[in-house]
Amino acid sequence: MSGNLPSAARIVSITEENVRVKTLVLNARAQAQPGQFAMVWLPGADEKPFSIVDDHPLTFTIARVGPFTQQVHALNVGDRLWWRGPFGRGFEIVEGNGAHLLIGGGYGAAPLAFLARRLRAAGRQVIAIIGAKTKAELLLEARFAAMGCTVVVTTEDGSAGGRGLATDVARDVAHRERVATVYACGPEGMLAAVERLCAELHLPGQVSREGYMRCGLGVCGSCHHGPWLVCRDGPVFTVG
Amino acid sequence: MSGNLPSAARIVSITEENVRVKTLVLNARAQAQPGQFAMVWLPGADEKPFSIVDDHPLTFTIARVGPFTQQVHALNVGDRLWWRGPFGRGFEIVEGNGAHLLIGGGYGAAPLAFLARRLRAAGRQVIAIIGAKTKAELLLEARFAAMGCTVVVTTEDGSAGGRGLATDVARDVAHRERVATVYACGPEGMLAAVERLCAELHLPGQVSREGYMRCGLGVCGSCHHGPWLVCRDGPVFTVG
Amino acid sequence: MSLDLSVDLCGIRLPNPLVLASGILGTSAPLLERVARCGAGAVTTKSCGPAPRAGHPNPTVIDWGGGLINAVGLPNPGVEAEVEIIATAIEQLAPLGVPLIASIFAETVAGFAAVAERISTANPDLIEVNISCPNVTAEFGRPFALDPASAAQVTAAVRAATTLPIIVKLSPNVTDIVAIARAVEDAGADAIAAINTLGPGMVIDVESGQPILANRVGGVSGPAIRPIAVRCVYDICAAVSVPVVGIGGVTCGRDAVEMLMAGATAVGVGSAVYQGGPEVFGHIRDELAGWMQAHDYASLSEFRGIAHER
Amino acid sequence: MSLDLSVDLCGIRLPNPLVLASGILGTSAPLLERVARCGAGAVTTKSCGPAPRAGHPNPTVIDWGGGLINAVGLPNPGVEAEVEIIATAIEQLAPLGVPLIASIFAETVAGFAAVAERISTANPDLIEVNISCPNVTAEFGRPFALDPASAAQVTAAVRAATTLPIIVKLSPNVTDIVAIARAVEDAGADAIAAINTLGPGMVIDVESGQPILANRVGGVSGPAIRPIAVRCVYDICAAVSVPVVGIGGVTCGRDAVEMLMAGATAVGVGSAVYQGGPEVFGHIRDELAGWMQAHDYASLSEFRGIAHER
Ligand SMILES: Cc1cc2nc3c(=O)[nH]c(=O)nc-3n(C[C@H](O)[C@H](O)[C@H](O)COP(=O)(O)OP(=O)(O)OC[C@H]3O[C@@H](n4cnc5c(N)ncnc54)[C@H](O)[C@@H]3O)c2cc1C
Ligand SMILES: Cc1cc2nc3c(=O)[nH]c(=O)nc-3n(C[C@H](O)[C@H](O)[C@H](O)COP(=O)(O)OP(=O)(O)OC[C@H]3O[C@@H](n4cnc5c(N)ncnc54)[C@H](O)[C@@H]3O)c2cc1C
Ligand SMILES: Cc1cc2nc3c(=O)[nH]c(=O)nc-3n(C[C@H](O)[C@H](O)[C@H](O)COP(=O)(O)O)c2cc1C
Ligand SMILES: Cc1cc2nc3c(=O)[nH]c(=O)nc-3n(C[C@H](O)[C@H](O)[C@H](O)COP(=O)(O)O)c2cc1C
Ligand code: FES
Ligand code: FES
Repeated sequence: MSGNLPSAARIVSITEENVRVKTLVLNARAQAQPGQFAMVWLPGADEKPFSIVDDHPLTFTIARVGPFTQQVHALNVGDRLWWRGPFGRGFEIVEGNGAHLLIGGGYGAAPLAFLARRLRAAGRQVIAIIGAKTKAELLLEARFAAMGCTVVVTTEDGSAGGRGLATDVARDVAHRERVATVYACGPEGMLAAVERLCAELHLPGQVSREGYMRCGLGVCGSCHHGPWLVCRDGPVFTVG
Repeated sequence: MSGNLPSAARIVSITEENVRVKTLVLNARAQAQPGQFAMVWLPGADEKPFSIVDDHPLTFTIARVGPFTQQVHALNVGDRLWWRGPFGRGFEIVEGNGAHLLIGGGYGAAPLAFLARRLRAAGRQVIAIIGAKTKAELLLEARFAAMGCTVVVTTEDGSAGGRGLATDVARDVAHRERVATVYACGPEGMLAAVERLCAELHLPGQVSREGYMRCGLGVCGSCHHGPWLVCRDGPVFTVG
Repeated sequence: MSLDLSVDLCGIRLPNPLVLASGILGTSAPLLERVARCGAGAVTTKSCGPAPRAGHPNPTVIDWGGGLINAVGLPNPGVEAEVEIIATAIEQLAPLGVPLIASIFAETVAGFAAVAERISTANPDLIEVNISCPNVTAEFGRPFALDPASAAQVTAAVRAATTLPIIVKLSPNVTDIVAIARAVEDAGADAIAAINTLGPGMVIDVESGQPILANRVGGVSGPAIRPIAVRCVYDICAAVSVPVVGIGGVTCGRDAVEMLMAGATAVGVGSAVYQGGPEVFGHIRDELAGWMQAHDYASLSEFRGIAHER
Repeated sequence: MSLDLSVDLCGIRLPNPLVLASGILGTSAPLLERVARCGAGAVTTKSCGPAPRAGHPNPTVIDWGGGLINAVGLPNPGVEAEVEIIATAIEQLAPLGVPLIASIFAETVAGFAAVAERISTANPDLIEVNISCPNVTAEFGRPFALDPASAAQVTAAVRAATTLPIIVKLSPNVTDIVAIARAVEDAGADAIAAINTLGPGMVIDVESGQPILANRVGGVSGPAIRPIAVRCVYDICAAVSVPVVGIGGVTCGRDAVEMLMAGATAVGVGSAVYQGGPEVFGHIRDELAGWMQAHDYASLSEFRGIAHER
């Protein structure tokens, strides 16, 4: 009868990743796969889904986009936040020859950084394509580089790296290098492009989708995507 | 959330032990210590406590004394009865030199037969004193003998064995032989005599008490004996 | 031995007695189809009201240990959009032979009638009238299901608004559920569903000192409520002659058997989807079939209601 | 830091807030003393009526998985014998500083007054008036606690029959528990206890097709009812000004904290004795103390009722 109530954890460090994004490290541990998420709660405010970007210690990378993330950004080291999870299905590390191609759009880079760490620990070659609208919104490039990933940066306005979409860069990479699997996380439009790319190049792919989360438990149906529940059958889905 | 509901079991054999007592073997198993009991249920009738006299297969030895035991005695092989348990604290097999002295009065011989089997399996010397009012009510003497116990029979009317109380026989035995521990099960008067005997001879003893059982779970308080609950702290209590 | 799990619910044939309960996975046609393919004998849509509703803020659903507690707050796209969803779902369910139950709610008696009328145009197999959600309150600020007179009023209004069979869903949170059951039967309910969530309940986070649900209180469901649900179904079945859909805490074949023995015609399954996923319907159905086989039962009617015999 | 777990309940000092709930282990003076030695802050006797009662036949109590379900049927030795038990118990409890609450019931309003008067001669610290047991029914065949008017009648009659402080114990099985709480407060209750068992519920043995309890239905207690109990306590505390003894599903320090945060003055513990034995009182007390220490609380009043703040 112990259930899965939110647990309180203290913030032990806060890193400003860019103008809109902070990484919060908590004094808590989870046992999670990259791509899994947690429901993060602030009593009196709201509870929203965030990817687990490290499980030990538990870490979230949170973009300020609205009321809840605003309140999270206002927290200081020593303050508490609450979480329950991990939920859903994460990325599966696939066998196969070649590079593991990671495509991150916006805060999508966050769960991929967790995946990259696991891939690198397993000795895999990782190419990380980090896309954003503009330079100021680029996320975690340095962290991927420090792990020994090949990092390719691209922005829609060309303010950093090449100008263009992450999926176009991915196509170029896939033509140059042998790719084992594509892993992507980012806005729905980008994911659709990744799906087409995987089909076009006959590459296995895994994409992390968003859905509107209420329960996070696979019952309320609010996160449906076709016959699937993003919170339970996803957020990571196989494509290609 | 699985709880401890009564389970149904089929009767696979019935042995008439004497005019009033039957042994029922069920197609069920338990993991029990001698002295532990189960609540035996017949839907529509009642639910009453009985000692587990073997756990593998589950076996009860039941004296016909009133409405419920009457209904149990009317059952045939292939019929079902229900049980939940094992409950309570059983006999503890004590280290120590000498014979293990078992004193059974009435159906009290039943749980002691289970204990004797465990003691003999552990290579201990067992002396079983089986008492009853009269010859027709003697129980399980042959079973104790077959296990290699020394069996002493006594009846109040002298119709079998010596005439007299089991505790008087026990005193004689204890004067003749070195006794490690006394284990007793039977009517309250006999148990009180056993308690006095243990104190007198400075012998460790364990007695299995009766109490009026409702819940069997240690909550309803109906089986209280001083500050103790027979269903939880007993039925076996240490004396001496 | 041939095994027949089918059920006749108000003239509608269910291939087996397991019904997806309202509010669980009933938000889209593809999801409803998936649940049917997983083994449900009927599926119920998420309760739909006259207009779109956003529902309550999060947290809305929590696993507190004995099951779930929820205050989702009836988010739904409104009846106009729901008609589309139901029409698509019916098409996808038809080849599977799995009927669809459309669940409706409203804030007023007239609202119930209007939603019933509109939803009927999509031609669901049955309509379930949810008068028991803590978020649907009568004039005096309480769910219609808490009072025999208001429960009957809603039932009669819906009865007049549609020719489809109607199931009225009751709340256990009343002093006398049998009185409510009798009232809705008299007012024209073709069937009764029982129970909606228990309580409400409250779970407090002891670190913040705050109730966890944003709505502070919520309905309790899952294994913890099963004995209450079974008793409600037993008592209602003894008092009315319309069929009863028994809902509450069913997670396995044994629990389904228990509901049927209490007298239920069909058995709703909701929170069990949390632990078991949509596949839980197939598992419960197979356990039920296995149990029947082991006990030499060929059809549900052979043991339905036997707990009433002495 | 000094830690004060003590509670003032109607002018009576409890060394800690944990109260042995009625019907659990409260059948003899030595048992009551044992529970006090194990760490209870107060002990309640098994409910006692005007005359001896045998109670229902077995099975009477079952562990169904989420807690217990019981229909013990109020076996008790009658008030004359109970007076002896209480007198002995009080003597044994005095050196421990643990007060005794005498629980009473009756079938009529006058019966309640008579038992209260007689039991007062044994001088218990408080009297708990059990109007909520399904076996104690008013004229119209339902427990007094199911109706504000009958609940108030019993309260007023007991109030007039004794000068001791009285706690009235309520049932959760009502449409509006707050209305009942207000009624008994107005009628002179010094405190309210909530909740008695939930339901009733029913658990069916699927092999025989029979309800397991000989009484067929029984009250549900233990972990499964905790969210309902917490909500009842929260709602009652918001509505009345007398202290509330919060009871239902408490098994650990965290649960006790939750009840206190909902506003309870003291916390009843019943079914937890099944898993934890009488020693559970010491364990819960120590967990509560440990939690307070970890959170820098020196007394219960620092966090009592904080779930009401927003
Ligand atoms: C599986 C998953 C993982 C996520 N991981 C991260 C992450 O690692 N970092 C990060 O910054 N963001 C992540 N998000 C998005 C994050 O949940 C939203 O940014 C957050 O909910 C916004 O809340 P708000 O009140 O600040 O903004 P709002 O103004 O309320 O919402 C802004 C946008 O956020 C999204 N959103 C709002 N509420 C929800 C909800 N309950 N469920 C899903 N989406 C919602 C919607 O697209 C909405 O338009 C993730 C979302 C999902 C579904
Ligand atoms: C721990 C324990 C182990 C037991 N083991 C055995 C055993 O192995 N074999 C055996 O034949 N009998 C055993 N008994 C006694 C058995 O429970 C009673 O014989 C039985 O309950 C009688 O029921 P009845 O309806 O036939 O008779 P009744 O006429 O109802 O009662 C006859 C007598 O049985 C006792 N009794 C009745 N109900 C209960 C109850 N609920 N709890 C305790 N005692 C009760 C009372 O002493 C009563 O006077 C045991 C009792 C206890 C407490
Ligand atoms: C998250 C959630 C949402 C629910 N939404 C609805 C609803 O919209 N309409 C309704 O009639 N019942 C709703 N219910 C109640 C269920 O249909 C069902 O009656 C209840 O949960 C008991 O069944 P269970 O124990 O199998 O879950 C909801 C239950 C849950 C858990
Ligand atoms: C076996 C049993 C017997 C009970 N007997 C009584 C009783 O005599 N009088 C009473 O007021 N409450 C009685 N109750 C109710 C408890 O006092 C308590 O209110 C209820 O069990 C909820 O608390 P819990 O979940 O901690 O058990 C009984 C409960 C159980 C389990
Ligand atoms: S968020 Fe509720 S089903 Fe996915
Ligand atoms: S039989 Fe209930 S406490 Fe022992």
